[in-house]
Amino acid sequence: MTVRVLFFASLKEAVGCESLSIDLPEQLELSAFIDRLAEQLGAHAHQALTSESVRVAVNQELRNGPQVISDGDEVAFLPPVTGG
Amino acid sequence: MTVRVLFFASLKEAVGCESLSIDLPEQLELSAFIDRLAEQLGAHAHQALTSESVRVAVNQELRNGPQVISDGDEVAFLPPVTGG
Amino acid sequence: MKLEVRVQEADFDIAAEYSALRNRAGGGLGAVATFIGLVRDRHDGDLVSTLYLEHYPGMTERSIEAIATKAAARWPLQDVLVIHRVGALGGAEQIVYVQVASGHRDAAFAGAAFIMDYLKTDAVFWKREDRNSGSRWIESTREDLLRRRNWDADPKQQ
Amino acid sequence: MKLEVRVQEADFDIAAEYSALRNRAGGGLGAVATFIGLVRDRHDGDLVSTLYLEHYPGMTERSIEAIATKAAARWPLQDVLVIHRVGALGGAEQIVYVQVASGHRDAAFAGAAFIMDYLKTDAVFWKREDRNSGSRWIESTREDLLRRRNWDADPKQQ
Repeated sequence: MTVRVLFFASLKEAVGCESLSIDLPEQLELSAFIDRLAEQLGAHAHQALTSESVRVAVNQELRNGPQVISDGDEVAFLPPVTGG
Repeated sequence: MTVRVLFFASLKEAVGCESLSIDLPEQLELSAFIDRLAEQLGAHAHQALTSESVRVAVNQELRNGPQVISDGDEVAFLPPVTGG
Repeated sequence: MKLEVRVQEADFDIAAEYSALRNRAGGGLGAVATFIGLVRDRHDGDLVSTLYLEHYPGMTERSIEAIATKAAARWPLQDVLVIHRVGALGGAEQIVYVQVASGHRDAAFAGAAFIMDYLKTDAVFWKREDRNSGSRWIESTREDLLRRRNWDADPKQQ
Repeated sequence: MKLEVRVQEADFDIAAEYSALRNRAGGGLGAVATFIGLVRDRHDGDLVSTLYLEHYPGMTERSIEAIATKAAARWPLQDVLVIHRVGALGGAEQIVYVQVASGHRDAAFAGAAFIMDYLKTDAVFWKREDRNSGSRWIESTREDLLRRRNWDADPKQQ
């Protein structure tokens, strides 16, 4: 299964990547998914992506509760928005 | 002495006149001046011009207190403004 | 502060006014709030064929300048333009334009809203509505007077 | 209500937008309130050479539509247009345009001010300021958050 991942603004700079596609053997819970991402991007990415101020959108919907990442999902990591 | 007189909006229709120049032998207090105007315009004008809602501007300044009308003055009778 | 008031029969072109504002302000502009009033073609379901506005040249302009000056004393406004039309206006025609520039959006919005509220009660205009059912001079509405009184009562309202 | 949101790199032409509004509304328009935000060329006295705006295509548009829909639930709005630019913007450039049409001026003013206040806190944008002294991502100001909270606290505020 393939998942598309996006990083925005300061987070993009922190993890050193704008977007990536990742192949997973199976569905993963969000925290396990972030662990898997950090293996690829480095330990600094783990810290950045699990910061309390970072919100996660799956398929462009902000998530609050537990979240399973599945095939074809678009997962975006958003630093606090600045507004228009 | 000559005084220029203007009537606006509904008051213009009530007195049947838009503007006039009036020659006076001497300065007049406002109420005497209105009496003099009514001689020219008719009794209905007296009632219209002394209505409580009518304001008088002399040389484009609204008057509150007693007012003497003098040579060269522009006297305007204003019904309540509607605003823009 | 730059302040300009125009009372005219001719229609106005908001694009030209906004463009002139940007030219004279250079890079210092942060926020521009504008308001355009248009003649509604209906009133209580009745077709309004013409709205007729009368003014007192000189005094009317000064009554509007006084309103804009009051707004500028209350909020940091950079540039205020008020254009008001007079004469016979048909349905859908533009009647009033207020353009307020400030460094900050709340000052621009508050200034424009304040000017419109005071225009409705204090500006020296008389309006006549010519409908199917006849012609009548309009009076300020109670609503307009209350709205103006709100600004008077609460000098901190923004 | 007609609602349109555009997020684009290109500049916008307020004259064309206003003219399109008048064409589609016909004679039914009474009041149009607009707001134009421009990039200030200075911040705390420091020259801002470029403001850079990033967005999340799709999600950003929907975040703005949600704000406009909230405004339309609160006031009787006829037509709402929001244009927001993204990418690199220089000093004095236009950045945001809000155009709200209503039958009544207070609804038009309140709708436009409400949309701007929520845009400042809730719209999905990230801004970076590139100054002489370096580059930094901006955060929402405390002032902006308080201003939005005022609307939440007082549903009757107009």
